Amino acid sequence: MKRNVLAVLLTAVMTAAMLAGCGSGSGAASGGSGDGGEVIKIGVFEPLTGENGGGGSQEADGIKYANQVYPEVLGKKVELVIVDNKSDKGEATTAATRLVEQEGVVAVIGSYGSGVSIAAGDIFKNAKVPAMGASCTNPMVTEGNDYYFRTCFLDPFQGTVMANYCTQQGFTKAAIVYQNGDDYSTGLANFFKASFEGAGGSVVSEGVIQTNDSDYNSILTNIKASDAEVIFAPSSITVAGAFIKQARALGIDALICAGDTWENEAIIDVAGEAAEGVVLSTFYDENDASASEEAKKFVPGFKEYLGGDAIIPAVSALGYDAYCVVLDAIERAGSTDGEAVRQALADTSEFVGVTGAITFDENGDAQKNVAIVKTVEGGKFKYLDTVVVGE
Amino acid sequence: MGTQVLSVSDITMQFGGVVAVNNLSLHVDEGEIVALIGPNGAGKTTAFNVITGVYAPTNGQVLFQEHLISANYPRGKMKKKYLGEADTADKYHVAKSITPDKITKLGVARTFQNIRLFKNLTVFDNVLIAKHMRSRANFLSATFRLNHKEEKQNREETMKLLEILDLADVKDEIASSLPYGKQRHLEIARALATQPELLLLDEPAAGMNPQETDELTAFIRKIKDDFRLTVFMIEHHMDLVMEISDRIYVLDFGKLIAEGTPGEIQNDQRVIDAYLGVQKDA
Amino acid sequence: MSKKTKNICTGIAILLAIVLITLFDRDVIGNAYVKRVLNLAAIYAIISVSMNLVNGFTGLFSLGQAGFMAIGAFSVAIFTVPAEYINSIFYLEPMAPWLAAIRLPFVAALLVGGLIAAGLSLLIGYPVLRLKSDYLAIATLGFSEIIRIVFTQMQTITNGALGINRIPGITTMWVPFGAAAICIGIMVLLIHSSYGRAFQAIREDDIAAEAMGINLSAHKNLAFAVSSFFTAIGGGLYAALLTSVDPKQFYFTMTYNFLLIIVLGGMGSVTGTVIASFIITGGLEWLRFFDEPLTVMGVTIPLFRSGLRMVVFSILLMLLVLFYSKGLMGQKEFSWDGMYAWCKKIKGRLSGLSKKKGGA
Amino acid sequence: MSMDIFLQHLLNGISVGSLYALIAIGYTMVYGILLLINFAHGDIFMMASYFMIFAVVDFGLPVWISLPMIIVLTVILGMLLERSAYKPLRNAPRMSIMISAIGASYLLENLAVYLFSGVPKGYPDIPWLTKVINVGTISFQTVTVIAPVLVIVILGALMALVNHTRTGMAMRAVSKDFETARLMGVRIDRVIAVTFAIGSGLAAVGSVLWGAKYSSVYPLMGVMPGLKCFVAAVFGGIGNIPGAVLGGIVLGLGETLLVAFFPGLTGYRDAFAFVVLIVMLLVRPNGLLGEKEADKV
Repeated sequence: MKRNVLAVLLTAVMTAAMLAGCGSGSGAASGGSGDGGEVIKIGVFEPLTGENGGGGSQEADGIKYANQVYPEVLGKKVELVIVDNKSDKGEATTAATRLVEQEGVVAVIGSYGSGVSIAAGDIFKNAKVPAMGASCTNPMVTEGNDYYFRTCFLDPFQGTVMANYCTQQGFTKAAIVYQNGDDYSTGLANFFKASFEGAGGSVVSEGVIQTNDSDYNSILTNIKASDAEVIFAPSSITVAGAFIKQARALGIDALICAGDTWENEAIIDVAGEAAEGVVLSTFYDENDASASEEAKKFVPGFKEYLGGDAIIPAVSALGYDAYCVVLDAIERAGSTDGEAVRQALADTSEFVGVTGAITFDENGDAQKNVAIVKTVEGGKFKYLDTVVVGE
Repeated sequence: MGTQVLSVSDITMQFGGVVAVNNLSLHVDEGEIVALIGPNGAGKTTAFNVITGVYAPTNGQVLFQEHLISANYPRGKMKKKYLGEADTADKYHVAKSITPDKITKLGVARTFQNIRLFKNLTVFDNVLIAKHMRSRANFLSATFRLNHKEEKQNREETMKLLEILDLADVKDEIASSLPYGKQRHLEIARALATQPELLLLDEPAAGMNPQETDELTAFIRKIKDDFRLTVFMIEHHMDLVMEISDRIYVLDFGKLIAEGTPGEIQNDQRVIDAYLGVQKDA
Repeated sequence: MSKKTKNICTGIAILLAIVLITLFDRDVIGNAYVKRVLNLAAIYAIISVSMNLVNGFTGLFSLGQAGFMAIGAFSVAIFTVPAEYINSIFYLEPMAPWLAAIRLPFVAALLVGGLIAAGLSLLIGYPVLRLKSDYLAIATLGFSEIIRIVFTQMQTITNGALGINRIPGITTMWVPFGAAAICIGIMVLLIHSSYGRAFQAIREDDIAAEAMGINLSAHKNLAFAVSSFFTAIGGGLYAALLTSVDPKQFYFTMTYNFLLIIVLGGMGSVTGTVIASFIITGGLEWLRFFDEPLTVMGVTIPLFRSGLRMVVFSILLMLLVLFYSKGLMGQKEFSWDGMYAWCKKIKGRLSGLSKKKGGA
Repeated sequence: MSMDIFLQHLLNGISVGSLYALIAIGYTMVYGILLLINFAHGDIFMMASYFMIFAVVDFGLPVWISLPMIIVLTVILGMLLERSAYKPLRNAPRMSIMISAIGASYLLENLAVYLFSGVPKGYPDIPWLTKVINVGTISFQTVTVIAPVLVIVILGALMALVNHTRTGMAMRAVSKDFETARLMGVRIDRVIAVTFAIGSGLAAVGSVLWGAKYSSVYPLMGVMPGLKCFVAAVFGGIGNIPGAVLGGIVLGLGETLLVAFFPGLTGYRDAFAFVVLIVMLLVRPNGLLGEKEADKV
């Protein structure tokens, strides 16, 4: 009897789920297309769970804060519609369709992790909904897609930045470690290798880290044997902390460096003292003296929003900027029509954001040629250098 | 006596240190009903399992008609322990054993001590499945129903078989819902559907009352004649065994201790001892 | 219910389905989001039914669906991605020239993927299918991981971790729904053929099945290969639906989705599986509200935040197995008689309920 | 390859292998008794790591109190899991139990993501485990040496338990023949509970060593070790405790040396375990130390 009741209950819930899914689906389509509504909806397309859940949440925080600071455009309230793409392409495309069709968003911001952005790109393009990437650095995100823009620099640039930095420091022997199956990591490692070798250095050891594996000792021992002076190991934060710690425990004292993902407190939390001296490239530094007024306003405000004195992650700042750029474009377009907003975005020139002035090139990429290099010192991320790369 | 249908020579079956069957040799001739009896744990079912290919024997060989079912004659150090010689002397170690399905295809069908029906399928399907083996259709032609003639014929034959065996009225029942006696019948029906020449019955009367046992006796006789079978069975019901068997083999602790007609076996002291549990020359 | 009534019912149902799909397809009802969810459900139905063919009908516990899907998905991705995009997609290392020279139509690429998957399944099936079913579970799971890892490494063929995008997409709902009808139709025919009966015999009792002359290894391999074939077809459709694939998607936890579907639908029931595919795919979308902050009367309930949906999902799976292990249909199939009886029962219960209420 | 580098690799291999061994014992014992792949075992290991973080970081307890506490907590979790997910299915088809195990594993993972977020947390520093020792050019943490020694001690204790105590005898009886043991008056549920307790306890011990060595804790950390350790258990002969230890160490060494000698194959490291599994099933399905068993007909 108990089972029967449960059975009926389960079936009822499931059927209701099905009906609700479809029912609300057809309902929203008729009323949702953005224009004329009481509010303007902007989609936030971020991984809140899954492999990139950590970074995605930070980026979403920046966007949410920006929404709090600038809650209105064209005299209407801006409503954020946050969907979780779970760092998974299958989920991502459905979530993206949901934003575009179901929620009727005017524009989309995201995503952390380029893979999901690439997967969803065509959906935004076909629906003529402009999308603004905040930290998706893969070249393929915007290429051939007029509707995708981004506020950050690209993988090739980032790889080059670190390679240049290493060459400047006089290193000639580098080891590269990247993460198996991670497009970001693989991309950065390849571009680093190309520039580093181009500048006369040599890559003496290459290692591949397995996702969800915690033991990097064998790769590190190979690196130890190769006498590399510097280790370039772009990887997710899940890997980073443990990697650094194991390297130091093996007695490797080479410089360890990576890309923007490493600017995350979790790494210092995991690696502890071993994290000291690690170098990484990033988009933004909260203590940048030459920063704009906007940035100076942003830093204390956002810290208060987060409630704490933790360092502001670059992706949060980028998320903030992405929101502001989109809002600015809607303002200038004077409407929420997708094509008009896209045109306004493409015309954006020297928009002053937290992470610098933003102008989009023909691909829709922010023309940034400056990267910040940071290091870990005393358990904190410290500004180290600014690297400018000529195009 | 007719030709030998089944010939078992020097079969030994060891599980680790346990010798379940020890140098068993026997034969079953065409048209006979032969019984294999013995106390519990004597190795009867193991012997059946070797004959039907479920186990590969540690030593010895099994022939069905002219087909070699299994043969294994370890050489070298192990040789001393076992009896018999392989036909092919040129090999260091002869081990051959074909899988149960191939043995069934050759014409040996069996039932199981603890009924093994396809429990959640209908009576009809249980029997129809046994026809699959003789089907010439490959999976593609079967999927796209290019074999519908053969399929139709199989269904008709199955129906006929169910009618003969008095199962037609329950053909759409789920097998496990049948009463115990009917399940035994169904198992035999399923075995018959494979068109065997030799039928191995593993305790067909287990759990039956005397009246059911009598019916079973008649039933076995009937199918033996109707289907021109040779029957080799394991049984505990002595009434049944004595009434129906042409010859009887007695197994105790894996060893053959007696062989003969029902009359001879009834009066054999060793058999009596074995059943009563008397310890001889211990 | 007479045969004639049943035929009329079936006819009406099919007609209704066609009309509904046409309406959705033409955007008369619903929108692209609903369409996508339905398409996804149809593709999941193919994969789940093929998983059920092995797990539910043949009684082998296989967990390799994700890997075989990956094969199908990459076959479609590799062979149908337009030549003009190849260079920009393979920007780290160019695609192997011999491969870049082969461009196939969608259907051909699907079939190639299916055949490769079937071939590989035989390769893995041969050693593993002889063993106990738990080994099969872990070995198929391992195999699916091996495929994923190998695909990650084959930079010049699969573009490695970067994956392949700009796969020509599915433009009409008829593609996934038509494919689902054909694939599931073929599997149903197989299940009801004498081979299908042999599969079920193996599930019920493999020793007895072997004693009935069924060659265990040949039949297990056959079921496994057919299942892998259709799983790969489903994977190919999935790739075309997403227009973008990378190996990471096919992490083995993906298989759990299909496991949930067949458990809900009933191990050994095709119609149950199809119904469950739609319920689960729709339900997972619907469950999204679990991930969003819920505010009831001005109070934000702290429980509702991202991640809750998957917790609910896994609890549902557990509850199903523990208390409702037969699923919606058990081993039964949908029939109008069953439907009729069910409606009557529900009606009876409802009237019983209302009577009770009336009494109280 | 120079000698010291080779020794370094060897040391890495043995230490990671010992950790595998600790987890593999849990698998092999549960499988031996219930014929169940406890898919959730790796996730119990993960939860044990989080328990430690909560104890030390959030509650500020000293390590010597936290250690026994998390072992007890993990044991309770393991027994709870058995009670709720496996016991109700004692007479259900094998596939149902396996699905339940997968469900339990998935639930623990998703729960961890929900409760603790996907961001990795640092494992509390336990100085006597993480101290770095330098011998010539070889560097290693104390845990690297402690792990194999601990495994040998635990193996000895377990063998004594299994072979010389009443509980151990009951375990052996249940693993030989479940039904008969039940009829003979062995309290099956108690034996199973003890088995889960031991397995979970060892997973907790493993998690401490693991945490000290790798320091990163995240919800999916148990997945790969879980799968690999099952492979290790199969490799050594499932149901056989020394086999699990042997399998774990061989697998750990194999993985490490694969990377050491064929750096080009590092990308395939995770596939290595599964390839080993398939080859093993092909060549010697009962594992290195496993006995051949005949099916009852």
